[in-house]
Amino acid sequence: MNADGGLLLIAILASSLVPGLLIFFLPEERHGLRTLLNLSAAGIKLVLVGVLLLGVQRGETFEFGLTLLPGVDFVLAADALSLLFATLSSILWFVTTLYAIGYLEGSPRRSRFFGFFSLCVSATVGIALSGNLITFVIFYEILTLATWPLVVHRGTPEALRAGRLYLAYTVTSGLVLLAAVIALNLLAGSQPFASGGYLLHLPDELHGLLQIIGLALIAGFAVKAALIPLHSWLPQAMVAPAPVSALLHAVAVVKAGAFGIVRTLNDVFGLELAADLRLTDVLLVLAALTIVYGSIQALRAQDIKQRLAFSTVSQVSYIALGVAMAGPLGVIGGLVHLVHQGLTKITLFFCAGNFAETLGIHEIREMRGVGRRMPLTMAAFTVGGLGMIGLPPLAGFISKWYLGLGALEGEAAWILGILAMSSLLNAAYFLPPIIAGWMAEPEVTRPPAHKTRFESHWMLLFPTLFVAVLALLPGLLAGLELSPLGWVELIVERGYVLVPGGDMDNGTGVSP
Amino acid sequence: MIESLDPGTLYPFGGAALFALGLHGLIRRRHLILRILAVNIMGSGVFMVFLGIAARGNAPPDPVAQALTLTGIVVAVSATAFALALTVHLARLTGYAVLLPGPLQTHRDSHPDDR
Amino acid sequence: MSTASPDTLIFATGALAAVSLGLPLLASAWPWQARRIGLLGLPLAILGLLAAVGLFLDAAPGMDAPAVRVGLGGWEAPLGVTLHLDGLALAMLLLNALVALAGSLYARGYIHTAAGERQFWPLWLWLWGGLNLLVLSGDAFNLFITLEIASLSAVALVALTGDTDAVTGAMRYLLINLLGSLSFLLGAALLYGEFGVLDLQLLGELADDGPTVRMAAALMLGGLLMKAAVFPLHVWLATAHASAPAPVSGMLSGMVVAAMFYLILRLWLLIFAPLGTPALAVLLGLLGSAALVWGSLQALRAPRLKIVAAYSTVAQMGYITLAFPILILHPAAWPVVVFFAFAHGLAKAAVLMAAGTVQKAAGHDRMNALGPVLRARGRTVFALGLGGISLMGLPLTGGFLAKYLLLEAGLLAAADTTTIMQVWTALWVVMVALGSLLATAYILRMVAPAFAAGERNPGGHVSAGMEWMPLALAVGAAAMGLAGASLTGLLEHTTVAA
Amino acid sequence: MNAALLTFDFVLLAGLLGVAWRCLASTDLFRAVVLFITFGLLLAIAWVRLEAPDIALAEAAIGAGITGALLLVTLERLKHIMNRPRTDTDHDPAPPPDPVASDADAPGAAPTGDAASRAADAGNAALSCAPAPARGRWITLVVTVGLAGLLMATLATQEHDPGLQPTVAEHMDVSGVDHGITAVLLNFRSWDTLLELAMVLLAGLGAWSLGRHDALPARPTPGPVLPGAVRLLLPVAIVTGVYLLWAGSHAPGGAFQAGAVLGAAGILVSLARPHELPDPDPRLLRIGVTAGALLFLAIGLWGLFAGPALLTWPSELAYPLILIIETGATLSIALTLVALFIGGRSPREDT
Amino acid sequence: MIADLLTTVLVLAGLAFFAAGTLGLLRFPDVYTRLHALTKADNLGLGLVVLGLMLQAEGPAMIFKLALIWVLVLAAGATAAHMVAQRTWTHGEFERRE
Repeated sequence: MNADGGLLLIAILASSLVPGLLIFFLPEERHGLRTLLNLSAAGIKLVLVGVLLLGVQRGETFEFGLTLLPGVDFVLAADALSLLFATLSSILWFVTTLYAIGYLEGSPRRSRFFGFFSLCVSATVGIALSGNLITFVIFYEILTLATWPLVVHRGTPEALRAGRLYLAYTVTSGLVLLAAVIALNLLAGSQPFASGGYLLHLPDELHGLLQIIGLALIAGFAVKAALIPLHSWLPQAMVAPAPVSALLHAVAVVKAGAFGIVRTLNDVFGLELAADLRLTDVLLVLAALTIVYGSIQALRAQDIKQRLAFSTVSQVSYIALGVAMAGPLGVIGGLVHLVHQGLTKITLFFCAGNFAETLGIHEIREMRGVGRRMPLTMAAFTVGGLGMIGLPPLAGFISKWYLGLGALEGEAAWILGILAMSSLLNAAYFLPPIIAGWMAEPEVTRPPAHKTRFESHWMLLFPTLFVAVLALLPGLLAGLELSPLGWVELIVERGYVLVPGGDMDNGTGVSP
Repeated sequence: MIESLDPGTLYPFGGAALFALGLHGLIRRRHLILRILAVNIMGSGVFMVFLGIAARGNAPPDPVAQALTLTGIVVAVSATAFALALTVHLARLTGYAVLLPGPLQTHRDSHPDDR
Repeated sequence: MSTASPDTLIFATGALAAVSLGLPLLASAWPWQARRIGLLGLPLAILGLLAAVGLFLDAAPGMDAPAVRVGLGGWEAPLGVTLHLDGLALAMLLLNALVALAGSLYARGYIHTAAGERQFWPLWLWLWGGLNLLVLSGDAFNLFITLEIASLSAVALVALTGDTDAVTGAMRYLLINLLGSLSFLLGAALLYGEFGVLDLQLLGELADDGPTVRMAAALMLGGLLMKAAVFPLHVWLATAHASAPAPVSGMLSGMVVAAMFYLILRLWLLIFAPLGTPALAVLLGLLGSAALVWGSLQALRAPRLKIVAAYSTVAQMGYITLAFPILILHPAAWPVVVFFAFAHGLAKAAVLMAAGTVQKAAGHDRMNALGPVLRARGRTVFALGLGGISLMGLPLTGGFLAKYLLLEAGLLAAADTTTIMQVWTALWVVMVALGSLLATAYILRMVAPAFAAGERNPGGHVSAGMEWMPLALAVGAAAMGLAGASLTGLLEHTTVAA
Repeated sequence: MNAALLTFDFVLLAGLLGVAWRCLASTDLFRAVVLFITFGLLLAIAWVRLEAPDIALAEAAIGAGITGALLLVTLERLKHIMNRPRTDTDHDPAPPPDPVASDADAPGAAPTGDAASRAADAGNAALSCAPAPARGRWITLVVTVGLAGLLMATLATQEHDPGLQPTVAEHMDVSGVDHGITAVLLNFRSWDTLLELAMVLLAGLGAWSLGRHDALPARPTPGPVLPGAVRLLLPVAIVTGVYLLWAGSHAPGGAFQAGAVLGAAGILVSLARPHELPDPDPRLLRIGVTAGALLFLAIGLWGLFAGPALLTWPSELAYPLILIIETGATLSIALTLVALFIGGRSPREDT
Repeated sequence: MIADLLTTVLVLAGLAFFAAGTLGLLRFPDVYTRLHALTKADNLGLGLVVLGLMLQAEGPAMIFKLALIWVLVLAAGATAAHMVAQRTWTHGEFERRE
């Protein structure tokens, strides 16, 4: 418990919180200073998370504790799992800030936007680094409060309606979570996250109660993870500006829900107890249903962002599916998909944002022949689309591959069917726009690329390309230590209780 | 029924009756002057209970209870004086000195078009 | 561990009482300088209070009885009047100091006519002083007088604006206060008749479960519930709080209502706790739930910003009334009342002062026409939002800790009682959850216009104090979220009946 | 003998309840106020019966006297406000025309002058008020009777507790005075008395904060009788006040009763000769009104620093200190009561 | 013994006058006659009662105080009666209501 470790965690949190608060009080016309603050904050956070990454890899422990109430402590801790989410969100925050600066050129109320934007990321990193369930729920609800103003940023009546719906869902889920956390705190005391769970010592007659608490926790997190039937706020929230839907609905908010489910099953109940309480089975069915439902809805959606939103609904359930399989391979598939889906989806959202901002394209059918006019963005869109479908060299394939292995390992063959069907559906709703984009004749003659050297504003193009490359890397360099797959194997190796009946074929024995 | 009807028991009963009578008047009557009188009568009822308690038993009366009553009377008169000043101020503003039971007059004068 | 010798604490208590009375007296004697007396005196008094808190925390573990009892005039308990300073009293003194300081700095800009200042500041200091003396006093009759002082100064402050609503609200508030004080006094008289003692702690030791104690409880707690605007008797609150000057309505909703609940808690802990029967628990629970729902619905319908805030006070007081049934089943959870009073005090004062700033800038506070001003004044909306978040009980604010404690106490209470009471307690827990949902609804109603698109017009000039004080209070309410442990530590040293 | 006292008690209580009920049930405000003053006097007799002469004195002087005067002057103001057509704009009306100056005709003028009668009719309207609404009559009756029953039942169970009388008697020697009530008021529970002085001051501040005072609408009847009587009564009142203050240390009397008597004298003066009423400098008036409580606290502070706690009087100095405090209190109370009778703050304060 | 007897006689006589005054108050038709009855009968009644009590008084101070009470009541009664009569005469509002 070295003190400077705790300070590092606080520094990471503060690196986006303090600039955010400063930006709030910046007068609107100070663009230069605001951009400087934004980018420097993102840069510092990246460096700090990097230092933390290396520290955790070397096995050091980082801990920060503060007692809010007797028996209730605010704990920040960094373990391998939290680093996965923290690295993902800090990288993507840097990129999205750049993108947002470009996207919001000349629009009003940017100080307010970037203020809340930084608060959101602080909350997301807080969620990643929280050391026990109560801290997790605290950051979880702060995330709600920070995202609401971004969803209603445009101020149009439907934005406000979407905001109201979003708030209704998330505040209710917050209440359910709080009640469950308090009950858990009363039963087992305020325990930090411990891989393999800290509820094993409880007597058996409490299992009924634990089941209810487990279901409540899952339901609470399911709202943000957009599982059926609690998903309807996500498509409505697409009314927000592109950077918001990109970072928040591809990375921060949705992943927070999925991360919550992972933490609950893995670090609170422990997969073994979760399986006994049949929580994993409930989650399995729910995830499977959501995958299929999400893909079907995506197929029917005509607006690009709606399609991407429903695709997110189904993709996030992969993570839930992976964890619910309770086998190490399945968990690897689920966790690695957390990163892959994040990178691929953000590429797609950036491309959608580019199309909308430069050519005013909102519908799928308007994308005919856009490849001629904006070849680079279309290329990024293709990489993203194929990644989603899961073609071999790309990231999507790896996560689906491990999910398939996990399904076999857990003797749940029907999951293989679900995975195959969803890949087909993915192809069904991603291939037509890609093909139309490249091959089809554009109906309307588009003005040639105006005088600037690139096809759209450089601050929109470069982040898109950068993220497209990032979406490629995990697929190609899967074997590396620091690649998402390598890191997930490190997580599983460090933390997982081996569920009897399935043994790791690559021989990395796992001790709790 | 009450074994001895000495003032120590009789007057507290009278005080309780006065308190109830005053409460009845406070609730029933709408005019502010009458409500202020009712509050004063309730106050006298409480002081009668206090002094009745002070005079209990055949020992000399308890000076603490009597001192409290004196303080109470002075507090009552200052509260009444302020209440009367407020009533006059209210009458000067609204033209009448009656508190209508309606809870929210503020709706009345708020902008007509935001019903 | 060097325990500060108790007599420095005794001196500190006496000094606190003397200052709480001295400042208003000075201001009343010299109203031309009342503003300067207030703005210099209050901070000094608060520094003294902080020193006293330090001394108390340092000395408390060393002392046998967890409270400092000072017999004024040198006369001990049964004969003389005793001041009673313990953790609970210090917490309320701190809240009173914070809200009064913020209100004073806010009033600097809000009341700018010389004549207005000469009338406002003496009464304002009397309200602050009266509440301090109320919290310090440990004698039943003395509590009656301090209640009267606090209520009369509050009523005079409400009527200060001089428009029809304010004076009507003030009149209604005065009558309810007089009725409440008289029933409190009658309760004290009954207790004196039975036990011949007026000091609360001695009464606590003597009190049995006889008819007198039950009748006295009904009268005293009934009177205080009337003054705290609990559901069936809350009609006066909306008009009085909405039409009073902003710093006054901040103080009324923030501190005066909380002081009444402090007194109910004090009487409960010392004397009336054994009277808690399940039937009383159900009644209080129903009252609290009705207040929660009815207050929130009214807040959702009210056309003016300050009326929304006033009805939100009625709703939030429903929370505290809900806490009592849970206290009956699980007595150790009493600090939840103080947490709620503290969190609501800071947050509501912030919201009401922010509403006052908006009203001053826009010239009116009709909700459907406030869009432009709200959009232009980011700081005030941030204060409204942050205060609102604490009222909703969302994380890392004082309200969140209070809601956490209440839910925890509710679940604990539900765990070990008879099945019927389990059902009722479950209902209370659900009502608490519903309450925070309804709170989200009406807070959203206050803040949403700021985010809707539309033209921006900052409205009239507003002084710096009126700009920053609501924000400072809101940040205070949020910071309380981190200070939960120290507040619990302070509350540990409180006299609770055997 | 006991039977006679018992009947006296029953008659007195019946009288009290009857007067109180008639007062609250009357539809004419003037009748209600007169009945209330009678109630106050009967109450004074009841306090004498309960062997509390101090309180009887206070009740008669303050409860019946001062409160009665305040009520009557409020009725006059209400009548005056109702008569003048209510113009919404002016908050502080111009001082009302004083009929003494206006109807210059001789006192023997015919009573049925139309100006006088029209004013009289409007006046009567102002003083009458609607009877209680029929709705909800029974519920309140049941509630209040139930409450009275409960209270009486509780009081019946209380046996005769000697209260604090023995403890007071035990400490009388140290208290500096030898009259029980004054000892309690100014030594044992001096904090209550200090706060009570603050309460009186606060009522004055509150009344002043509401608005400027309009000249007294009370219309003294013309002719020399009232000024003559006042010239006779004033010195007697002042002497009685000072005597009461002095007697308080060993017999019934004290600051509050003396303050009330002097206040009554002040009210009499302000009623009898409104024109020459010297408009005091507002700063002095404010200091005068606060002087009593301020002096009390200042002396109390000495106890805070030297003695064991706030408001401690050393036993040998107790008597002189108590006397100083009582004089200050009497002056302040008298001033405040007169100010409350006059109503608002002096216009000179707002310049 | 004689003093006690005398006191009872004087006080009883005083009470008789008081009764007469009250009877006058109830029976007389208008304001002026009722004023007349009250002031005359009650003052005399009080004088007798005060005389009776003077016999019981211990020292001269008590006697002087009793006499002072009587004088004050006389002065107050006279002034009050005059003012009520004056008021009725000029405004006549009381008369009409009877």
